Amino acid sequence: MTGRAGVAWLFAAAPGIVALVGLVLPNRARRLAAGLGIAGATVALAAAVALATMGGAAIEAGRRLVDFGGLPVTLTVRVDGRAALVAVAVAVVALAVQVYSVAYLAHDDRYPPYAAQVSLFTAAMMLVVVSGDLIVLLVGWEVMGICSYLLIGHDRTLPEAPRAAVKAFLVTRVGDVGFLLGIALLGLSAGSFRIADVLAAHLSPARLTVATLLLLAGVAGKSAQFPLHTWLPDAMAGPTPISALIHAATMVAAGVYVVTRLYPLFLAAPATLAVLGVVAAVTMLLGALAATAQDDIKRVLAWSTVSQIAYMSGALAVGAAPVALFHLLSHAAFKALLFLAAGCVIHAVGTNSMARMGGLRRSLPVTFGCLTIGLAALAGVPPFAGFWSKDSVLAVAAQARAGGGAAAGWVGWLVWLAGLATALVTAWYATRLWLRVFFGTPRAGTAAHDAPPLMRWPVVALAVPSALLGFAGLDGAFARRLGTDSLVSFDALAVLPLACLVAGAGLAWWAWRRAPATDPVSALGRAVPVFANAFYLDAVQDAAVVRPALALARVVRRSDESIVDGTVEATGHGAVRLGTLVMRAHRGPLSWAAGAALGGAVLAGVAAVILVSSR
Amino acid sequence: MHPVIPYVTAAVLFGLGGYGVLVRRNAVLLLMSVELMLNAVNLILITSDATVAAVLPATGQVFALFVIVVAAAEVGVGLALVLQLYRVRATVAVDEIQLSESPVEVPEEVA
Amino acid sequence: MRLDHVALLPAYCAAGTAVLAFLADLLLPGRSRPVLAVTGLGAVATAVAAVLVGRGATRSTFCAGQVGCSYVADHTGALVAALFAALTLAVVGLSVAATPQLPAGEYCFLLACAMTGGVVLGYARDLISLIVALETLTLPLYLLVGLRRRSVSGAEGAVTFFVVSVVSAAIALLGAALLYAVTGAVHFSAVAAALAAHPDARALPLTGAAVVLLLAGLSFKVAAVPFHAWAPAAYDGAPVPVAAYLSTASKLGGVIAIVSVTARALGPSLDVAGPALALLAALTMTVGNLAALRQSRMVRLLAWSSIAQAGYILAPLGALALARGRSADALSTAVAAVLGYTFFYVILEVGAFASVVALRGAFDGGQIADYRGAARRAPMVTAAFVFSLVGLAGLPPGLAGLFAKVVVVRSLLSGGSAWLAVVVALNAVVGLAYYVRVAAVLLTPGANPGGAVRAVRQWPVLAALGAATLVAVVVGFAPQWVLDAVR
Amino acid sequence: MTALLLLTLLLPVAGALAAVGLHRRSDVAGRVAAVVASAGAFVASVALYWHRDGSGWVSTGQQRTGAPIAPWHQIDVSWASGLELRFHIGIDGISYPLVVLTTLLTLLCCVYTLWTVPEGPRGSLLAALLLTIEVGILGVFLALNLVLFFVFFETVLLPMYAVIAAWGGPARRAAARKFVLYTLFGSVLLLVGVFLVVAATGTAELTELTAGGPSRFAGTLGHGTQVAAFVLLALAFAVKSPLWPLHTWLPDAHTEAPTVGSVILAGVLLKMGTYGLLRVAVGVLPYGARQLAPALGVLAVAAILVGGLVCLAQTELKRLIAYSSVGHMGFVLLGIATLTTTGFQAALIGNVAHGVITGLLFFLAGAIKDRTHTGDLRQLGGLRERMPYLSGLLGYAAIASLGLPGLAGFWGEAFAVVAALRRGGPLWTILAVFAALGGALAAAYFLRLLRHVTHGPASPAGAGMACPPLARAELASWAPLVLLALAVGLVPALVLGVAHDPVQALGEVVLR
Amino acid sequence: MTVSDVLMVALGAVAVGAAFRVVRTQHVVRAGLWLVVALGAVAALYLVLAAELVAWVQVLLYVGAVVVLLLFAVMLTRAPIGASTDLDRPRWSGTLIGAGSGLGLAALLVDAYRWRKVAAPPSGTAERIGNAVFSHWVLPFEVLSVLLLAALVGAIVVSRPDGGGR
Repeated sequence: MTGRAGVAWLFAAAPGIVALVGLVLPNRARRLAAGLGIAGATVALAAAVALATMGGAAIEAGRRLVDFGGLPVTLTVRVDGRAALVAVAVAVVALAVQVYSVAYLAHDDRYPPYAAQVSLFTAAMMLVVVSGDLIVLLVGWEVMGICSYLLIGHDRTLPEAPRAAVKAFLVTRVGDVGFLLGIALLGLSAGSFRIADVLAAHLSPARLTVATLLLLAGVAGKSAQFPLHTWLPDAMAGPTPISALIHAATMVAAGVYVVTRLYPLFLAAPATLAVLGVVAAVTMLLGALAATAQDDIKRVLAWSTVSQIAYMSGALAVGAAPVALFHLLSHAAFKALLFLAAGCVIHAVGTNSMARMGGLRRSLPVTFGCLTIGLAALAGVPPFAGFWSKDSVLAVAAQARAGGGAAAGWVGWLVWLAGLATALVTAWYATRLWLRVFFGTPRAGTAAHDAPPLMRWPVVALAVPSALLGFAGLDGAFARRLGTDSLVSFDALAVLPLACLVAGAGLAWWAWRRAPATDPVSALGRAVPVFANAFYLDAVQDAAVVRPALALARVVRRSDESIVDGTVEATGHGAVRLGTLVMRAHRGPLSWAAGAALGGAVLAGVAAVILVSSR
Repeated sequence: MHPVIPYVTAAVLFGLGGYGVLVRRNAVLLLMSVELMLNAVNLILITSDATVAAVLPATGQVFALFVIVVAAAEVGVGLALVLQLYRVRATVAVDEIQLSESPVEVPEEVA
Repeated sequence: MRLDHVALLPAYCAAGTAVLAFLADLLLPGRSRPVLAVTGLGAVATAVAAVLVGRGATRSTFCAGQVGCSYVADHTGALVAALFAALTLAVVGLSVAATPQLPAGEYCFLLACAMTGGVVLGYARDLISLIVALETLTLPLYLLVGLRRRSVSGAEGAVTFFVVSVVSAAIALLGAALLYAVTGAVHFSAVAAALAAHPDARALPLTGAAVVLLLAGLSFKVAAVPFHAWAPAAYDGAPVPVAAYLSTASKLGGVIAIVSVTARALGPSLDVAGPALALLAALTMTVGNLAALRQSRMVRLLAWSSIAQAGYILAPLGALALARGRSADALSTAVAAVLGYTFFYVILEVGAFASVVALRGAFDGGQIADYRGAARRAPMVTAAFVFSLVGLAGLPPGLAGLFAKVVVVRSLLSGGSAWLAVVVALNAVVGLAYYVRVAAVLLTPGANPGGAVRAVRQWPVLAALGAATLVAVVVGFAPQWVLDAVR
Repeated sequence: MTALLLLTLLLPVAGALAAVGLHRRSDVAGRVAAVVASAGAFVASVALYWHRDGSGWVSTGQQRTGAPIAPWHQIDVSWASGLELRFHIGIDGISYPLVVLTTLLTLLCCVYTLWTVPEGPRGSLLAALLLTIEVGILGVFLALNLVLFFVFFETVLLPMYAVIAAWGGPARRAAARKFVLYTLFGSVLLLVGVFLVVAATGTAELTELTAGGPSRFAGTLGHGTQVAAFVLLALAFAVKSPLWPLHTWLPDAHTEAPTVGSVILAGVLLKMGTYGLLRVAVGVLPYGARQLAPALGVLAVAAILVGGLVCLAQTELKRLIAYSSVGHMGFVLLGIATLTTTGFQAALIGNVAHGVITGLLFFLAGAIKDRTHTGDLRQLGGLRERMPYLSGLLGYAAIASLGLPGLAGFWGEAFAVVAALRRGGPLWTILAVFAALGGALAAAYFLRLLRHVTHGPASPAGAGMACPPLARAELASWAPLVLLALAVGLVPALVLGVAHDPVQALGEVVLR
Repeated sequence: MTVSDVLMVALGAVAVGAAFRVVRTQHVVRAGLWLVVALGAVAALYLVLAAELVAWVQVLLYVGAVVVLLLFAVMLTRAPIGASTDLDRPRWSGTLIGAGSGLGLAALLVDAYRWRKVAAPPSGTAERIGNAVFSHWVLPFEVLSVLLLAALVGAIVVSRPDGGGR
């Protein structure tokens, strides 16, 4: 194993080991736990940065872990420019979250397991990032799921937390059924689970389409794409830093990342890309519209994540993986910033509800500044990061409208139109949030003030890339790391997103202006409850999947107990009953015994005679 | 001579003896019926000597002799037992002798 | 005619034991121990004689020229004779608990007479000797069952036993007579030769009936269904040591008679005998096991279980129902399996009855519920009892019983009778249901309402129990000894 | 090294005898003797790894021996030639992990018993019975003679019955009866099946029977016999494993059994069924296996789904875990049913993983029930407030059990699915899909369990109860399982490395 | 039909008729007397079949001893001398089995022997039978002695009145 491969392993190993140590720490070892968590993330960051800056050829090294009847599973590291950059993003966010959490959860009495779980989460994501073997990738993939479960359920004061945690894991797990099957199909076709081997294998188009569609199920689950997006908004029950972690760099990004990892396969399966395009378009609008009507500040951000990830999916659907990754990176930066800043707000006012915020720009100047940068990036205001990446996505979609690329022309149209519409809505809800939280009259009872330094600094640090990362897209070296020559291209159509931005922001401002005390969303009228409940898809899911499954479970249990076990018990009782019958038959006088003997002999004789005669 | 005549006689005797064993309540009468059955066997044995080319001559008659003696011993013992039963129960009605304890008791647990 | 007195030595010893027991009682009136000791010694002598004679070459006597011999002292016969003697010895040991209430002299005399019948039975090679020996084995047992004075259940049991026995004897005799009428022979070898030589005689329905009636009459001794109904009543009415004798030695006699007749005389007519035996075996084990599920008295449960065991014993012969099972090879395998199973069975059964005597005395097996708390009162005896029961169920640690089942199933499958093997197997499950119930009661601690466990402390009883258990353990680990012995 | 083999088997015997012998004089001494003996057996079994022929721990996959059973060490003594019974024991890569698992779990149970004795007769008797069960299980894993295999297979029945009936919960009698009768039903079919094979081939030596595959006994072991014998053996092993719909003894037995009984029962006793299916049924009767594999596969997937669904509606803690065992063993059986080397490997590691994880789960469930005196999920709740470590461990075990990658449970389940897909064809593809869905179901019911027991509000019933912290005995007996679940999850070659060659050879026999 | 056939038919009829009375009569004592008739007729049949010794043993042992024993037993058990109404159990099963066995056996024998004619066997004089017994059948003879002894002792010990010391 080369030295660079060793460094790559460090991405995952450092937080992983820290996590294992942290899990067995006693609850009172709070400082040690925090230190360990930060150290782990720091080491991972250092390694990632080192590898990202070192450049050079892609690394592919590994050894056999185990062999399942000729199907080897290898512990392979496969790091290229993309992986290194994503790893940096993951590490940055993880470090920020670790530092932030120290202050945010200052009064939590179970900090060590929390910090360890965050480290484990980081390690799992890193494993997904660096693994060159699909099975090992799956390990990281699922460990992330369970970490999200643990962390979302961390807050024991929230009654909805356990439910949300279970939901998060289960919904993604359902998608993972497809993911596992897809991996299995690919591995079986290639005779190996190494990504390199899988990519090199020749698969029939049908098989490829099936496999990639199955993978897509898992991706949809992890990346919260329609129809498996329902877990993400509920996951807000977790502590805010966890939301940042999940939304920015780990869980939801993993899905998109894995698609780029296996992108040649997807490119060869246009049907899958078309499905992905439809999913992306639906999710984009769905998420954005749902975000408009939320009152919980974190839920607004959560729905925005759904919508933003759909941009990445859209880019993937039209055949532009580098652009998707570009948006992933910029989204990682600004979404982490948004959540952590929102955490500062929540920390300050003690509630998630925007109805009880307002006018906070004076009391929280730092937070105000940072959140403004974040929202601007989200809405795509030039020159913040989101502007460049989102524009790139729309540009590649516009190019794809002509067809002839990886995807069909209609997919390009669909993604492009949906993207434009979403840009408008995004601008609208970002403006609404900004206005509702920081402007108008204060609605909070207590005097709010800026967060402590440990919380403030990560936010400030994250504001930097949120503001500036977009310019990296202009850099050729950066683009080449992501696998393309240039990420950003301007043409006449680039005006359209800006127009949408202005229109959306203007509409929101106009609505707020009219009645600063009321929520601008009331302008939407009767659509509000529909949006607020995200088109009632939760209820649909509940009625179509959860309830039938539980009903089926009850039926199966009852029939298992009454029919299957009932048969067994009946056999036992039947034997005893037969015994009773036998004994009843023997309840006779002595003559009965003699009669049985004589009668038996007669019968035996008759039988023998028949036997002999029939010979 | 036609051996089928004593054979059929024996068969009917055996059947009557069996009938008696099953129908008679009095133990002594039951014993008498048993004697009829054993006599039927003897009659068959004796007749066989006439119908079959025995490897050892007169085996049937010898067999019959043994059967008679065994039967006598059985009757002696049987009567002794019947008398003992009469002493302890003051009856010789065999259908008052139950084969199973009554009522059949139900063990507590089942499979 | 010259008699081979060496060959007859075991029979002499057995008969001598009877006479000596009687004399001992005359000389030492009122004292039971010496009489029992003399009987025990006689049984030992019989066993030793049987073993010594059996170790030599096969000896025949009472021969009728070319026709065949009535008495053949081969090593199977020696095994049977030794087994009879050993069982008698064990029962004599158990009887120590009974003789205060029973007339020891007559008791031992009758026991020794029965032993004489059994010893001769193993050697007998003609129908007359076989039936006379069988009657000699049986007749003293009616008396032993009814020997207890003022016991209603004893008298009833004796009469029941007697009546069914006499009827069955009549059936067996009828079968034998018809067989003679068809073949003109009573020596086994001559019967087989005659049947083989005359296919037309074999094709006669009368022959089929004769064969079946003979076997039916003999099955009474093993208490096979439907000739079984006497057993629970007789066992329960009899003193427990006598019940032990009935369920072991007497049953052994029936087995030997059936095997002897089937293998030596009916060879050419096995196509009739085989299905009959298969049916008999299947019916017997099923009815016995099902009925045993519903027993509440210990001795009755053991009686029904011994009926079921009779089914297992006869099962290997059921393999003869199929043509594949009727080769000479399969026949000898089946016979060896029957004897092997019987061997394992009698040892375990003696252990079980000895435990009953040790826990409850010689006269009343009592309700099963009465045994609650036995483990505390008499842990070793209880352990031996549980061991025997588990062995009868055919499970480790009762390896003897396990191998017994294995022997049966193996021989059945060698003969191609898989269906009967499955019946045996399923019956083993039913069997375990009641054995385990009894074992659980024995091991259940807790108050014993009537204080019904009256542990017997006489050493011969415990010695008999110990010896039976020891032998069961030893043959459990060395089943090959048994398999070699019965081959 | 054959001495070690014998020692592995005899030390528990000696320990059991010592424990019984000492139980009247000093209960504690008896239990200590049991611990010493089981520790000795564990050490001996681990040491069996060394001084063997063949490859290193992690096989390169290149070298292969011809025979599916190439024991590292063996002892072969005639026992009863009339029954084709030889005392022929040996160990190879397929049995080694199970043997070590058995000795380990027994050791842990004995250690646990050292401090904690359930209500009932003396603890040293319980320890003695555990050791007796260990002998039976080890014998099954070590036996290279079919009849010997059967003898050991039967050995475990009554001791386990006694453990349930004497130390179990309120309905122990009925549960123990059901256990012993149902599983005896299985083993008598095994008896018939074994002798069907023996009668046809004239030998009971597994090495011979599996050696040449179908060719060697082509004349004697006809297709009809193979199918009939396979049905019998498969039924026998299906009862033991247990396979739906022959599983209903398991929930009752687990619910009533004492903690250590449940651990042994789930941890290793069930493995006798799957091991037997792989080694005996499939190995000896490849034709029969091929004929009946689809049926077996369908039932296995049915077990996965039914087990999962019943768990989803289950309200009793130990019953839930028991039904989850049904599901997990379904994966193992599915692996075997695919008749691919991938499936066999999956089954082997699934076996070990299930033993470790479910053993741990039952330990934890027992600890919870001991403290709260209830197993009703609706009355438990808020455990993480009152017993953070216990609930943390329960969470860990549950997560391991639901097949989280990185922990032991994952490999068996995932690769059973892979193996089914590998088998190809519509049936097996559908089975793979349903099995994978069953995996999601496992997540659903385990998270439901956690939501009830650890998360959620503290139940009013348990709130006032004193909850002693974890005892040393508990930690000592759980820690190895916790570590193993992780270690096997991270390095599956711990289990599969040694099994590679024999599985490969077995696969060749089966697929020939 | 020869003379012996006529005799056999006549004696057989007597035997069967008497046996029928034995199992059907309502007088216990009469049953014993009818038994004498039946056994005597069978003994006569033996004579026709040239089994002299057996015939005389039958007369001596059965008619002489057994029947007397049975009548003693009737007296000792205080059976009513006159007709009784409760001597029989419900008789359908007995009829079925008795008729089945008797008629079935008869059918088998008829099937086997038809109307075949055989020569009368040589006379079974005491000398011939004695020879046969003591040349070929010593073993059962000896065993029978044990049997008889056991029966004797057993019958005595069982019938011995109570309070005999033990």
